[in-house]
Amino acid sequence: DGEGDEGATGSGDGAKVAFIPKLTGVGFFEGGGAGAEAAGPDYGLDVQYLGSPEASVAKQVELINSYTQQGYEALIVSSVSPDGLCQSLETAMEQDAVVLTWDSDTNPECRQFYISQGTPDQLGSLLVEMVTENLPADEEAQVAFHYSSPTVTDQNQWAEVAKGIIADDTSWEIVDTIFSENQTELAVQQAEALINANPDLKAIIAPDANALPGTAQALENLGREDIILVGFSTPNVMKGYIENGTLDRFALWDVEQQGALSVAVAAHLLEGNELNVGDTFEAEGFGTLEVQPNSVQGYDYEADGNGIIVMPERTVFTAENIDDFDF
Amino acid sequence: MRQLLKHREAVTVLGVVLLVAVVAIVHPSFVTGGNPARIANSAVILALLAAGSAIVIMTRNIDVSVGSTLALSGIVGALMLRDGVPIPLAVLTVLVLGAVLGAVNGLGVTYGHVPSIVMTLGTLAAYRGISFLITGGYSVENIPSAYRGIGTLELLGLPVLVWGALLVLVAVAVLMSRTRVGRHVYAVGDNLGGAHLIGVRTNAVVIFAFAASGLLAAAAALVFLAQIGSISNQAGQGIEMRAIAAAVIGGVALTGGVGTIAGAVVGAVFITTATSSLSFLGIPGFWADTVIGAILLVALFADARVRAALDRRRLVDRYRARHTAPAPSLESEVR
Amino acid sequence: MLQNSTSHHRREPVAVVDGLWKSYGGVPVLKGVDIDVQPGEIHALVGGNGAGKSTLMKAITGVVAPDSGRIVIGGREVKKLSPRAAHANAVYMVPQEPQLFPNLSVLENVTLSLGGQRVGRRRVQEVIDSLAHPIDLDARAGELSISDQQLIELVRGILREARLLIVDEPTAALTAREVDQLFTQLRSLAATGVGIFYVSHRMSEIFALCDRVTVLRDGAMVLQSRTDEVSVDDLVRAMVPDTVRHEAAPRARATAHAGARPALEVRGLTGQGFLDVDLEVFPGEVLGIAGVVGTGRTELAETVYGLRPGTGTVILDGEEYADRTPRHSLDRGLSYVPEDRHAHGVFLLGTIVDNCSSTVMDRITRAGLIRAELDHQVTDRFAQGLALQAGSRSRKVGNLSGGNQQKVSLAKALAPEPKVIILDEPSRGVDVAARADLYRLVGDLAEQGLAVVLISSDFEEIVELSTRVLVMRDGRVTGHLPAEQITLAAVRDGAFGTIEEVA
Amino acid sequence: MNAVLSRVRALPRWESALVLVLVAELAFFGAMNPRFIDPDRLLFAMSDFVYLGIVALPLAVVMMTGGIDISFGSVASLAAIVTGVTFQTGLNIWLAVLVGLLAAALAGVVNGSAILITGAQPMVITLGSQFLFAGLALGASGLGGVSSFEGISGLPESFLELAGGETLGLPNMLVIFAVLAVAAAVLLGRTAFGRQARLIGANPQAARYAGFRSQQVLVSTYLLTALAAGLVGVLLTSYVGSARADIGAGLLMPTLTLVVIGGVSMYGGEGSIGGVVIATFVIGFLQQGLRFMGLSENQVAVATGAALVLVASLRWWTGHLSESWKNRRARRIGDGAARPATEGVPASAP
Ligand SMILES: Nc1ncnc2c1ncn2[C@@H]1O[C@H](COP(=O)(O)OP(=O)(O)OP(=O)(O)O)[C@@H](O)[C@H]1O
Ligand SMILES: Nc1ncnc2c1ncn2[C@@H]1O[C@H](COP(=O)(O)OP(=O)(O)OP(=O)(O)O)[C@@H](O)[C@H]1O
Ligand SMILES: [Mg+2]
Ligand SMILES: [Mg+2]
Repeated sequence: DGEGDEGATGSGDGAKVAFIPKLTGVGFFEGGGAGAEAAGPDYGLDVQYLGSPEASVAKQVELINSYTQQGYEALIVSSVSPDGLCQSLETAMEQDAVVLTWDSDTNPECRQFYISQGTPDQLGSLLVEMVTENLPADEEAQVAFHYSSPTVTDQNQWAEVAKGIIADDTSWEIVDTIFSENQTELAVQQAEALINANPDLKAIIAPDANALPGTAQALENLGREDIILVGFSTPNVMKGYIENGTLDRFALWDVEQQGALSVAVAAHLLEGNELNVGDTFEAEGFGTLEVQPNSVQGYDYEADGNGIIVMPERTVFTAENIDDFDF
Repeated sequence: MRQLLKHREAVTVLGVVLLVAVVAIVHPSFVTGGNPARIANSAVILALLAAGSAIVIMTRNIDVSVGSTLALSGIVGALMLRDGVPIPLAVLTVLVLGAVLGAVNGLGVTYGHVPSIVMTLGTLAAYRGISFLITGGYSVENIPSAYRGIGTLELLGLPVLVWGALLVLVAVAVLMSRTRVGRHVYAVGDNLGGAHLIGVRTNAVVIFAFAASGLLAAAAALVFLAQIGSISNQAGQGIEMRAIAAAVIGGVALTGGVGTIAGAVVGAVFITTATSSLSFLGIPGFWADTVIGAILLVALFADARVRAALDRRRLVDRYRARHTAPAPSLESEVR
Repeated sequence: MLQNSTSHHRREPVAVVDGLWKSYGGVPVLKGVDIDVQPGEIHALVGGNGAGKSTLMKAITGVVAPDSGRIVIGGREVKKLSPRAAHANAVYMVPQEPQLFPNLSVLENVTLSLGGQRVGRRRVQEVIDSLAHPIDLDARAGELSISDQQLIELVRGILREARLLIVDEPTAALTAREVDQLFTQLRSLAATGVGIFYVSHRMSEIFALCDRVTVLRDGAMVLQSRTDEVSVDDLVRAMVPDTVRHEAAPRARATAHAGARPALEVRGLTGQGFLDVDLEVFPGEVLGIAGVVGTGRTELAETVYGLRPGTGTVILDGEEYADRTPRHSLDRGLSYVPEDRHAHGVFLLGTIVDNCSSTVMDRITRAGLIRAELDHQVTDRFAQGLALQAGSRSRKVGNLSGGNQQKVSLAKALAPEPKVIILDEPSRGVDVAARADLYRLVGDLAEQGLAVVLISSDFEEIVELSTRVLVMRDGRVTGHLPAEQITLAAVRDGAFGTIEEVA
Repeated sequence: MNAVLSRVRALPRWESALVLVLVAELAFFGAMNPRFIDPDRLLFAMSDFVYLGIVALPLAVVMMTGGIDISFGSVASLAAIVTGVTFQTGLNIWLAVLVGLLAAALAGVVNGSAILITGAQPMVITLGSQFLFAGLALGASGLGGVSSFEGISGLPESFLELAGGETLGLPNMLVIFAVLAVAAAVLLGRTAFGRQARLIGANPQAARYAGFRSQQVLVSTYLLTALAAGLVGVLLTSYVGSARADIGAGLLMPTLTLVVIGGVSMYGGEGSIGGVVIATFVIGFLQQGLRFMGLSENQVAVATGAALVLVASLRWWTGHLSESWKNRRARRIGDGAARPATEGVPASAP
C-alpha cells in the first residue's frame, strides 16, 4: 500500500521533506537545518534535517536513496559533489519527488532548483572586497587561502574566483593555500605554521566555517593582530574574535533564512505550482523572488522547471552588527 | 634490553632531528623565533593521545575511541566552563569523565569479552553520537577567557600547557616503567595467559589501561579547549589513527608488551613536525597528503634498516660472547 | 615455630581434590578425580597424553574452572578458585609449556608478581646457578632456548614460598645434570613441608623422586599407590593397558646401509653458536647428537635446514646444497622437527589437518584447489602411525594435550616423505606408549632408508635409538661414538666433558 | 541437496548467529515499516552497501594473516581518478578502467613490499601509504587538468550500467559481490594460498619452519585488497557517475567494522569469508532499517555501535554458557555410569 500515497503528492499536508546538509555537526549546516525545520509547519510540511556526520559522496547517495525509498516527497540537498548525486536524485525525481539543492549545487540537470546564497562571482568578489577594506589593492602584499579541502565544490569555486580577481586586479601575491579537512585543531596548527613560515604575510582568506575560527585562534595565539583575516563563518562562533579585534569583518548569508527559503520553494512546488525561469513568486519574509537562469552560476543547461533562486542578500558581520544575529 | 629500548627511541629522536634539520636548511625560520615552541604546543594534544593509546596497545589491545572521548569530555567541559562552573571543578569533572569513558571500554573488553577493536569501534560511534545529542550539533563557544588564557601563558619560553603536558607525560612514563602496575601492563600485553597464571589481576590491568587512555584523552580535551577556545562534535575526528601511528612510530608494538611512553611522545612530535613542515618547505596544501605519506614511509623504512642492523649486531655479539673464537661473517641474514 | 607448623601440616593435607569433573565441549576430560598431597610429600601424576593431568593441575591452580567437585587447600574449601586466589593460598604451578613474558628480561620474569616477597637480583642468580648453567638475567626471555625458559619457570616456582608446588613435566627439555639439580631442589623444598605434585612421563624419575604415584587414564584415576609398592610395569599397564611394549632397540636393525652415499653431509659448517662442524648421515642410520643444553645443536640443525646463516658446505644426497631455505630443504627431502613446538612446530589455531598437510601444500592440490581426500590421507597416515589422539581431524591443535601436539609436529615433518629428517628433542612431553610408537616409527623409517639425525638431551633416548653418536660441547663436535661404543656412560661423559676427546 | 544441508549444519556458530541476527532484524524492521521489506526495494537497496563487502573480502584475508590495510580507501580514490583522467585523454572507458585497476595493483604492491622490506607493522605502513595514495589521487586529478573538486563526469552510459544496471533481474553491484564472495571463499578455503595465508596468521614462525612462501602470500594479500579497492573505486565512480579523488574517503571504518563483525580476529589466524558476507548484510540492513525508523544518522551510529558491542559480547557469552551447559550435562550422564574402579593397590588416603 506504499504505492497509494505516493501519487497523492498534492496539497502537502504533512508531506515529508528531507533537508540534507553536506555533513552534520557544523554550526553552519545546523543553522540551515534549524531554519528549514522551523519553516515546515508554516507550510504544513514535516521537514526533517537529516544528514551524515561525515561528508562523503557515497554516504550522501546512500541517504538520498534511503529517503526516496521511504517515500519522502521532497529532498533539499547541499551536495558534496556536483555530479555524484545525479543518479539518485534523478531516481527521486522519477518518483515525483521535488528535488532542490541549497548551499552547494549539483549539476543543474540533476535537480529542479538551486537555492543559492550567492553566485561564485558574488561570493568570490565579496572575499576580495573584504580584504580591500584594510589592504589597498595596489599595495604589494602576500596573501594566503585556508579552507577545508581541495575536493569541496563551493569553497573551491569561490576561491578560484577570488584568486582570479587577485591576479587580475591587485598587486598581491598568493603564497600558499592550506587545507584543514574540517578539523579545528588542524586548522589552528596549520594556520600557525603558515603564519610562521611566511613572516610577511598580510592577509588570510578563509571561506570555511571551520578554517576561519581556526585561523582567528592562530592569530590570537601568535599575537599577530597585523594580519588581516576575512572569510565566511557563522556569527556565534566568531563573536569572541570580533570583540577582541582579532578580525574586523567576515561574511555570511543568513543560513537560517536559506533553509526557510528552500522549504518555501519546496512547498510551492509540492502544491502543484510550476516555476520557470523569469517567474516570480512570493515567499513570506523574502518578498518577491525571481527564478534566474542557470547561467548565473555559469551553467549552459536550460530546461522547464529548472533554475536558480538567489538569496537577496549576504551579510558582512562587524563589531557593529554581530550582536543582532544568533546562529 | 634497557639499552635496546633506549636505542629504539633514539632512532625516532634521530628521525625528528633529521627532519628538523632538512626543513631548517630550506627555511631557517623553522627553528628560530617562536616556531619550535609553537610546534611543541601543537604536538601536545597528539602526544597525550599517543601516550594513552600506547598504554592500551602495550596490553595487546587497541583503542580507536580516543578521538570521540576527547570530543565528549571536551564538550562537557566546555559546557560547564561556559555556564560558569569553577575551573578546577570543571577540569576535575572532565578528567573523571574521560577515565570513566575509558573504563567502559575496559569493562567491555574484559567482562564483556568484546575484542578491543570492536568495543572501541562501537564507542567511537557511540561517544560521538552522544556528544552530538548533547550539543544538538552546534559547537560550544564562549569559553571564559580565564580558561582560554591558560593557552597563551608562557613559562621560560614555552607555553605552560607544554610544561603541564610534559609533567603529566613524565609521570605516566614513570608509572609505566618504574611501578608494579606498569610492569603488569607489559606483562599482560606480553603474555596474557602467563600473567593470569602468576596472579596478575589481568582484568583490572586492562581496565586500568583503558581508563588511563580515556583520562589522557580528557587531558587532551582540556588542552584543546585552552588552545582552540571552542569545541565541536567534529573535534578529534580521525585523530585516533594518528595517535596510534605516533605510538607505533615511537616503537610501541601492536602485538603488545613492547614500547615506552617516551617513544610514543617522540612519535607524536615526529608526526606534528612533519605536518608543520609543509608550509616551510613551500609545499602547496594540495600536495600535503602525498608529502606526509612519503615522509612517514621513508621514516619507517629508515627505522627498519637501523633496527635490523641493531638486531644483527646484538645477535653477533651474543654468539661472540658464547664463543671466544670469533664467529666469521655471520652478518648476512637468512630470510 | 617451624617445627610446629610442619607437624601441624602433617596432620592436614596440603590439598585435597574431591570428585573433580571437567569437560570440554561436553566431552569429559576429568571424571570425578580424587587426589591429595600431604605436607612434605612429592606426589607423582602419570598418564598417557591427553589423560587429563595438566587439566587437573590447572583446576587446582584455578586456571580452568571445574564443572563440579571440591578443592580443599590448607584445610579450607576454595570456591571460585583463580590463579590469584591460588597464590593467596600459596599454591603455584610451573606449567607444562613455559609461560614467560618474551619481551621482559629474565629478572623481571622471575620477580614479577611475587606478591609481598622481595627477591633481589643476587638471590635469583643464586637459584639459577644452583639449577643450571648461568643465564643472563638481562636477556629477553623470548630469546632463551626452550630449555632455558623451562628452567626459568622452575626458578619462579622455587622462589615462591608456595606450600603446594605443581610442576608439570619440568624435565621434558632438561638434561641429566639439570634434572639432578632440580631433584635436589625439590627434595629440599619438600623437607620444609611443601607438598609437590610432580607430573612426568619419565618412569625413572618417578621412582627416583616421588613418594606416591597416581595414574590417570582418560580422565579417571586408575591407580594410586606408594612408589615403593609398585613397579614400572604396573604403572605402564595402568596407563596403557593394551600396548605392545616395544622390544629390542631398533639400533640392531639398521646399519646395513652404511657404505652407501651419505644422505646428508656437512663439511666445516660454522654458524651462530657452533664452529667447524663435520658430520655425515647415511640412509638407514640414526645419528644421535648428544650434548648439554646450549651447545649449539639446535642452531646447527636450523642452519642446515636453512633458517640461519652459516658458512661451510652442506651436501644433500651427493649434491651441494648452498641456497638453503626451509622451502628448498623440504623440496630436496630434508625435514626438521623443531624443539619448541608452540613457537615453531605447530599452528595452534589450525586444525590437525591444516597442520599435517602444511608442508605438502603442492601435493594436496590439484588444479590449484585443495583436494579434501588427499588432504585427509596425509593426516590419516600419520594419525595412525603415531597413535594420534582419536577424534575429529578438524580439532584445533591448540586444544590437544601437549604430547599430541608434539605428534602433530612430527607428522607435519614426515608428511613430505623426506630422505633426511632432523629431530630436535622429538619426545619432549610424549607419553610412554607414544614414545614407543615414535621409536618404532623412527626405526621403521630408518629401515626404509630414511636418514635420521636425532638431537636429544635425553641420553637414554640417544643410547636407545642411535646407530652412531656425535657429542657436541660448546659449539664443537668433541666426540664420536660408533655403534659398539654407545653406552650411557660414554655419552654422558662426552657431553659433560668429564673425559676429553672420546675416541 | 544433502550436501547443502550438511554445509548449513557445518556453519560455524558465529556465522549461524549472524544469520539469525539478519533474519531477526529483517523481520523486526519489516514489521515496523512494511515498505522496508518490499523485495524489490530490499534487492536494489543492497547496492548502497555491498561495495563495502567487496573490499572487506580480501581485507579479511589480510587480517587473517595478522596484517591490516587501512589504505584501501585511498587506493579506491586513486583508481577512480586514474580511470577518469585516462578516460579524459580520449581512451576507451574500459581501457581506462584497466589503467585504474593497474594503478590500484601498483599501490598494493607498494604496500606489500614496503611491509616486507621494512618489517614494520602493516598498520603504520598503510597509514603512511593511505596519505600517500590520497595525495597522489589529488595529484592525478591536478595532472589531468581537472580541478579535484569537480570530478570527471560525462562517462559513457555503458560504464554507468556497470554499477547501476542489472543482470538477470539482480543489481549488478550485488552480482559482482556474489561472484567475488564465492571466489574469495574458494580462495581462502580451497587453495593452498588461502590456507597458507590463514596459517601464517596463526603462527608466522611455524610458517617459516614449514617452508611457506610467506612473502609471496603476504604481498598477494595486499595486492588483492588493493585490487578490490580499485574495483570499488571504479564501481563507485560508475554508481555516482563521476570520478572523484575522494571517492574512497569514507570507506575505512565501515569496512573494518564488517570484517571484525564477520568474526575475523585482529591478530590473525581466524575468520571466514562467510562471516564477512553475512556481516555485510547484517550491518547494511541494520543501518537502513534504523533509518527507516526515522533515526538520524547520529542515532544510527550510536545504535550500530551499541549493536556491534552487544553482538560481540553475546558471541562470547552464549558460547560460554552453551559450553558449561554441555559440560554439566556430560557430568550428569557420566555420574550415572559407574566410575571406573581404582585398580589394584589401595589409594593411600589417610
Ligand atoms: N582448551 C581445551 N579445549 C578443548 N579440549 C581440551 C582443552 N584443553 C585440553 N583439552 C583436552 O583435554 C584432554 C586432557 O588434556 P591434558 O592437557 O590435561 O592432558 P595431559 O594429561 O596433560 O597430556 P600430556 O601428557 O600430553 O600433557 C585432552 O584430550 C585435550 O585434548
Ligand atoms: N635468535 C636468537 N637471538 C639471540 N640469542 C639466541 C637466539 N637463538 C638462540 N639464542 C641463544 O642461544 C642459546 C642456545 O640455545 P639453543 O637451544 O638453540 O642451543 P642448543 O645447543 O641447540 O641447545 P640444545 O643443545 O638443547 O639443543 C640460547 O640460550 C639463546 O640464548
Ligand atoms: Mg599435559
Ligand atoms: Mg636445542
